[in-house]
Amino acid sequence: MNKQHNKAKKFGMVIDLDKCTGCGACMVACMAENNVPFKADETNKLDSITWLRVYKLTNGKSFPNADFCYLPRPCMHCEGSHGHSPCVSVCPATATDYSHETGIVSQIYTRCFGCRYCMAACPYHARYFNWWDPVWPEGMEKYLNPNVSVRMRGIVEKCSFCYHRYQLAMEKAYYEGRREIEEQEYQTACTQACPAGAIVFGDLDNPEHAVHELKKNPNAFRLLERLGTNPKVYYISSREWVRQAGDNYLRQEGKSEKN
Amino acid sequence: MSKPVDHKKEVLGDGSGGFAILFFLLGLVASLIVGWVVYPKLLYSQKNQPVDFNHALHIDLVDEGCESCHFFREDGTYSGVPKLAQCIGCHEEVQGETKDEAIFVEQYVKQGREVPWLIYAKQPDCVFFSHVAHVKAGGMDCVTCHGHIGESASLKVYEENRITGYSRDIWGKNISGLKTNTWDRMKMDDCSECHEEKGVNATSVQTGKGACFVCHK
Amino acid sequence: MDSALIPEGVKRCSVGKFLIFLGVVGAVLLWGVFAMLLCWIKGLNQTNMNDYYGFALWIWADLAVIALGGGAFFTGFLRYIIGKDELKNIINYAVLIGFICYSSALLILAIDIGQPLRGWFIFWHANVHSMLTEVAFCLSCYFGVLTIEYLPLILENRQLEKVPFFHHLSHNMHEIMAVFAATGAFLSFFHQGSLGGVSGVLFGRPFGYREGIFIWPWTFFLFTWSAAACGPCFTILITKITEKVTRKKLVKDNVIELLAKISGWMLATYTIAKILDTWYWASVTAPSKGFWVLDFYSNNPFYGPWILVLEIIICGVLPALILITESGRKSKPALLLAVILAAIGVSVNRWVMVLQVMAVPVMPFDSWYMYFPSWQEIATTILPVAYGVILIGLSHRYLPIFPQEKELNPVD
Amino acid sequence: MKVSRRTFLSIGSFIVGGAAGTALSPLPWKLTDDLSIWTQNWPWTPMPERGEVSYVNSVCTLCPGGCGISVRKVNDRAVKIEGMKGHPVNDGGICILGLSGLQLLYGPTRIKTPLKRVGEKGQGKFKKISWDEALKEVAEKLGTLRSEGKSHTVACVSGSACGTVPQLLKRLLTVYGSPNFMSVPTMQDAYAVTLKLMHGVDACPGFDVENADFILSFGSGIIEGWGSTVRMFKANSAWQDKKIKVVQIESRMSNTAAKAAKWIPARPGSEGVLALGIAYMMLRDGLYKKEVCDSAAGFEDFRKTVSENYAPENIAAATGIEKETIESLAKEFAGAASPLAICGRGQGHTPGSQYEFMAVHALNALAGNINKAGGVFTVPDPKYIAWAEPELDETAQKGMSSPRIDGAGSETYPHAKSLLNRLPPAILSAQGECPVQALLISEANPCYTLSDTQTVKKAFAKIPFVVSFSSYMDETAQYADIILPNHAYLERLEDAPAYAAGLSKPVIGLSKPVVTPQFDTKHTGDAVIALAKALGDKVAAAFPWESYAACLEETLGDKWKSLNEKCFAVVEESIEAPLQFFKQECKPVFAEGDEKQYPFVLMPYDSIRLANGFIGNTPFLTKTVPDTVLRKNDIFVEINPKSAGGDSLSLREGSAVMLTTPKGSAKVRVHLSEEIMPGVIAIPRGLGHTAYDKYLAGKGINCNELIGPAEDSGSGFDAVWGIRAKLSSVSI
Repeated sequence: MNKQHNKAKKFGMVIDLDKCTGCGACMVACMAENNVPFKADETNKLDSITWLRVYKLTNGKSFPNADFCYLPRPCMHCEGSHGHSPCVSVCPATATDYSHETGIVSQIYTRCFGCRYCMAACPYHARYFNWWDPVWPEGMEKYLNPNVSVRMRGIVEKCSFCYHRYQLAMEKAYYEGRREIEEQEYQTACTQACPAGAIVFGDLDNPEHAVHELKKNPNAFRLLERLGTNPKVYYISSREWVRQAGDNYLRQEGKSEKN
Repeated sequence: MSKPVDHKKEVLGDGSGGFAILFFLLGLVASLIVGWVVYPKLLYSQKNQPVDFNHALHIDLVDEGCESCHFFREDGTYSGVPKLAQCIGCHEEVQGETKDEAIFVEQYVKQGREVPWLIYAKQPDCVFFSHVAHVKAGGMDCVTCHGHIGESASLKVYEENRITGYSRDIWGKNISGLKTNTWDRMKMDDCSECHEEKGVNATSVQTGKGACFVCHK
Repeated sequence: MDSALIPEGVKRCSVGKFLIFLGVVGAVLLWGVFAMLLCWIKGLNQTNMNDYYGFALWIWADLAVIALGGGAFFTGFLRYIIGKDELKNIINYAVLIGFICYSSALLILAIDIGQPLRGWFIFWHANVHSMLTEVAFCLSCYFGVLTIEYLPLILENRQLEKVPFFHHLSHNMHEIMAVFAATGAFLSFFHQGSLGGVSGVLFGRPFGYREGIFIWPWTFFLFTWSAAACGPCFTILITKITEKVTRKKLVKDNVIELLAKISGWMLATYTIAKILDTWYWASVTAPSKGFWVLDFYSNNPFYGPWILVLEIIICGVLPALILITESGRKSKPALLLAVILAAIGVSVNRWVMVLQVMAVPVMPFDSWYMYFPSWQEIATTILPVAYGVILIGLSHRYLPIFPQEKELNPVD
Repeated sequence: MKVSRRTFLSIGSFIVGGAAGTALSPLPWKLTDDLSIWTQNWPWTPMPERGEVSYVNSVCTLCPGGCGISVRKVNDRAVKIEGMKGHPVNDGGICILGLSGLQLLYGPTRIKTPLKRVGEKGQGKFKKISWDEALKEVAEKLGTLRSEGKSHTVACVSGSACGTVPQLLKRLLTVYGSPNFMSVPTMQDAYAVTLKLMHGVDACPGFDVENADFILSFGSGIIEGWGSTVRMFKANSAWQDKKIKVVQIESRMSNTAAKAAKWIPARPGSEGVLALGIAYMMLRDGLYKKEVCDSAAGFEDFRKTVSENYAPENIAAATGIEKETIESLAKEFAGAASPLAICGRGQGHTPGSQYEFMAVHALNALAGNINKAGGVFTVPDPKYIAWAEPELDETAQKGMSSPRIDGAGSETYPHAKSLLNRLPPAILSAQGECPVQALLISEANPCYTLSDTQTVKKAFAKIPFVVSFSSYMDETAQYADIILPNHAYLERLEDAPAYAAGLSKPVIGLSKPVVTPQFDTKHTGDAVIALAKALGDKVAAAFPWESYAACLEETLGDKWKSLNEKCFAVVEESIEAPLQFFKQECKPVFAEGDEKQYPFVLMPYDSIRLANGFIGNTPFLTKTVPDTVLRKNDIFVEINPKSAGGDSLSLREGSAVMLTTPKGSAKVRVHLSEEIMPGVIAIPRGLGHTAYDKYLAGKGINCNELIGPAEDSGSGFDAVWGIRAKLSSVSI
């Protein structure tokens, strides 16, 4: 039975917020790779599809002690406990799933019927609903990537860690008689594009992959860890206030839990 | 009008029951005919391939079987239906005397136009089907899914579902959705049947079976 | 003109008057249908919903009508299982209201989902881990039960009853109604509960998340409980409104008072449970996720924590107190106030447990956004109300809904 | 009654039977399934065609940065732009604009055929014409002007002066008989003048950011798009790794300031003063490289001027910076092994004041890091274009000897090579006939990018004949009489010299066509050659090439082969650059406007998410703009909460206000921010387009409309960085 299984992996990301410049290249790389549509007015961020969204965090202090930091937020591909991520278990039609092979939370657009329960379940707002039919100006649909399905209106979509790139890398590996791929063979579009080199992607469980060590950085943290979502995206920041901003703390907890 | 109650009894008691059964059967039979015969006829449009093709003839002329024309690219992707470039080697000039050959050479080869083949086994856009995973890694043969098309001398009529745009081969020729051979249908259930049997990447947390992203994009 | 269809021994308004009533409400209904078609044809961009309010007015209306329609299962439970025989005089109406509420809920769901034509996936490709799957199955089954319960009522129409087949069918169905009532009560327990579970299981949303028993969060039981408590209140409320509109007494006071008393005690116990739940959530669950309870309300620019006061004190404790005291039940204005508050209370609870769960920011750098429904959302929410009014109008006119009507309103 | 009841029953039975039969047939079940499949394949939702994947390497020319790109194609469609691995400039990285380039290639703003104006100028109404007609019309007009002896009234505005296409345009003008070739000025021009004055060389600056170990930035948007964007991003990350300190001097906290180890909010416009303040400390404490400076010409004068005028107490009021800060800055700067001071505001798209550039360069000189690792290199101008000197006929000679319209190179402005900012006033102030009778515009959008845009548009409306080579329907193209659309950047073969990006080792790139031209467009190089041939005689003779491609291949000579393979060639040339301290005669540039009437200083700022030059923002880029910058069509002005609560104002987040400057006013919304100095307000560059498509036009305001030019006394460039402004409440 198990001979058909590929080795279990746990793909994840480590994003160095000290390096992240907030330029937004990752957002656009993602949109270009994944056929994310756009409307004439995208200023209402509440219905603007950005699988990877760069948030701006501020330290709340006044001039000249103010400080800010950008935080790119892809889908966290939460593992929860044993793969029961917040969104996966709630989907009534099994349109979203968690695979132990890759640790990726998948979303199947043709299965989804748009109940949006998963969006309610996700505390990261990583899931987006297609309120509108995706429309490209005439001629522009030429750049659409055939490796990623264009989403019809009325369904939920989200970051897939560019899973199609894993599929393609595996195809090449199979062709060459391999069953495993190298770290560099599968990288997400945002990782590849980031001009600051702030995003590192790989198998968190594989000691040969860079993320394996990076996630152990004393300055590493994850978003909303206290909820038990067990996300697979790690952040590194040398600034304490940034690390604090990654989770909720009661006042009496003295903001000292994470230094 | 004097005895309305009697009227009622008469009507309901005698003739009506028989009428009701008769019309019930009429309705039943009519709708069964509509559902089983008329509907499939209406549902599928019939399209002929632009040019006929003789698989049987070609398979004898090539060395590597199906893969001679339906080959893998170096990146592991599958080339699918051959492009003109592969045919030109032999068909620069008209070979043989068939009408289709003449059409092929005159209208396509000489004009450098690709033939708009209708693909029987075309999977929908949401499917990521990896031929290489099945053929190279899984060691499967073509017949399992495609049947004996390689031995055919002529291309069958392409039937297209008017609602979905799918080739009829996806649902299968049998409108009831029943199948006898592995290649009779190409629905998701048919894929998962084999995947379940073989336990292919049964890594889904939700179903314990194959995870969605194994075959979808 | 339609006198042949009207039950014997009761008086109804003229056909003209009735048609005007149908016309007015029908116009509202058509407005709703137009909005519904817009949503189906153009998509959900017709609404003001967004990624922060993916659960909005509709889902609230959905949960609210299901809670308010809870009168059907609970009254049936009391009548057929517990054996409170007096309630036979209001059970018909409770079933009708339940039928309206549940069919409305299904209709709203069909508009609310992004891909209505794929709605059946919830059954075909069901994920058994999802609370919504449980809701869908129980809801549909219970709607079937309600239809079966409503059917004999239709067959009791004066003309239909003349057909012996229908007459016998109706009679036989009445005989086995206890079975359906029991099934309905069982199904309702689960779908009311799983609707509560919808937000209770969201461990990524500390505002809604509740700890619980086995796989069920406490909201599972609280929802069933509150529906059982407030559903009958809604039945009383609608009965009172119907009496006001028809200018007739339709149900005897002792029946109403019995139902009110039971509801009162249900509401009282529910409120206590709700307070305990809120206390545990505020002092244990939320802090463990890093939230002080007022954090959830402080950024809301509109109502802040007052919604908690409204839900628990004004619409929970107060109506419960009125209903469990005899003088409160017997005072008509007090009773009316109590049932209105109870209906509002359960609706507010559903609002909080649906919209707010999704809108309360969880990431420290996220914000509360405000939402106001578009006219299409409002119209489609009013649509089932109009449909309910019409169905009540028709049922009241042509079916013997109120067994005591004849006795209470003798025709000269 | 009898019949109707029977009919009723029969129909009822028929229906029930029919329902039963239907349920037992595949119809309802298959139909339900098919309808859901229909929703999965809606014909109006595009389904990209699958096919063979290939990659084409090229060079991005959306900015002068010179990044290598690798474009993924599926069959003949370009589907994704990625950074080219191993490219000396960007090594796989790519910026946000470069990533969205396919939206330009396939976008709705492309000009699809040659066009001829039919409406009023600027109205944007055109009719399609053929290439033959279009070229003939332009050639005839140029021929007529030439035969009338007005060849010098023809001018050309090019986005850059570097590369074969700008040089072909310049050559055309020369043999035709006009000296009026202009390019769009950037900070590189101010730097070039600085290097000329302080080293006596014709050179571009090369910043060795990879080897510097202390960065003192006077408002340069290191991670906002200054220099070669991706290279600067990579350098910034390397600094983070190596714990190299960046100090950012800027009155608004830009991304660069937020990332910097230290942010010093100096008063806007006082950067040059602060630089000399630091120089004062270095000179006072002997912290400068004596072996380099003491022998340099003019050093004593420089020392004297600085010592007399730039003591910390003298400049405290102007800069708002305390003595201790200046002192420690000077110590840190001078104490570093390879300190580097840079300037050029934001992305450096505007030249800036000569005073400031020279003050900052003086710091580098004092630190002795000119032409040293980690310092500033003087990179000679590119020399690979070595065409034979053209033969000029009499008309051409006469034309070439007439003075330039913009006054560049004249006695007043001896250092500037072209002064585009002086063109509009020259046109508007001329008496009688317009001094520019015909204007050719290539890769430039002055009707959007120049200060005081309304005046620029007025001037352009006065020019009788404007020819645009633009690929996109931009604001300037709307003022054209004839548009000869160029191939878009991924459709054409062209050299892409990255000299203007501050690279310490410049790169010559070869931009290769990725896809075949999508529309009926023509390479500007070919259009220029065709025009020259149509003009005949010696004009034609100066263009012996049969096509632009042939010209390029010949020009690149032995570089052609390797460029064609690799897409880049690194130039390792240096130039001797003796140091001389130029006597500071230049003056700082102040913000226009009366302080009492206009209490605020309005500064435009550059954002990496907003393209603000010749290339209009792509839909993807606009999508990434935060809602604190743009909301629907309203732009937000950033203001410190301390300034927002003034006497008559009580501004809250999102309040609508009227923003008024001496040049104009516009309705904007308020964004309260602690990241900006009180008294300073800021709006982004890159919005407020009136041309292009619905994804860009009408969003926000163009800050250039609110800001007037401020001519630098030293160079003649427009050195404006801000303007005084006031905010007044309006009703929404």
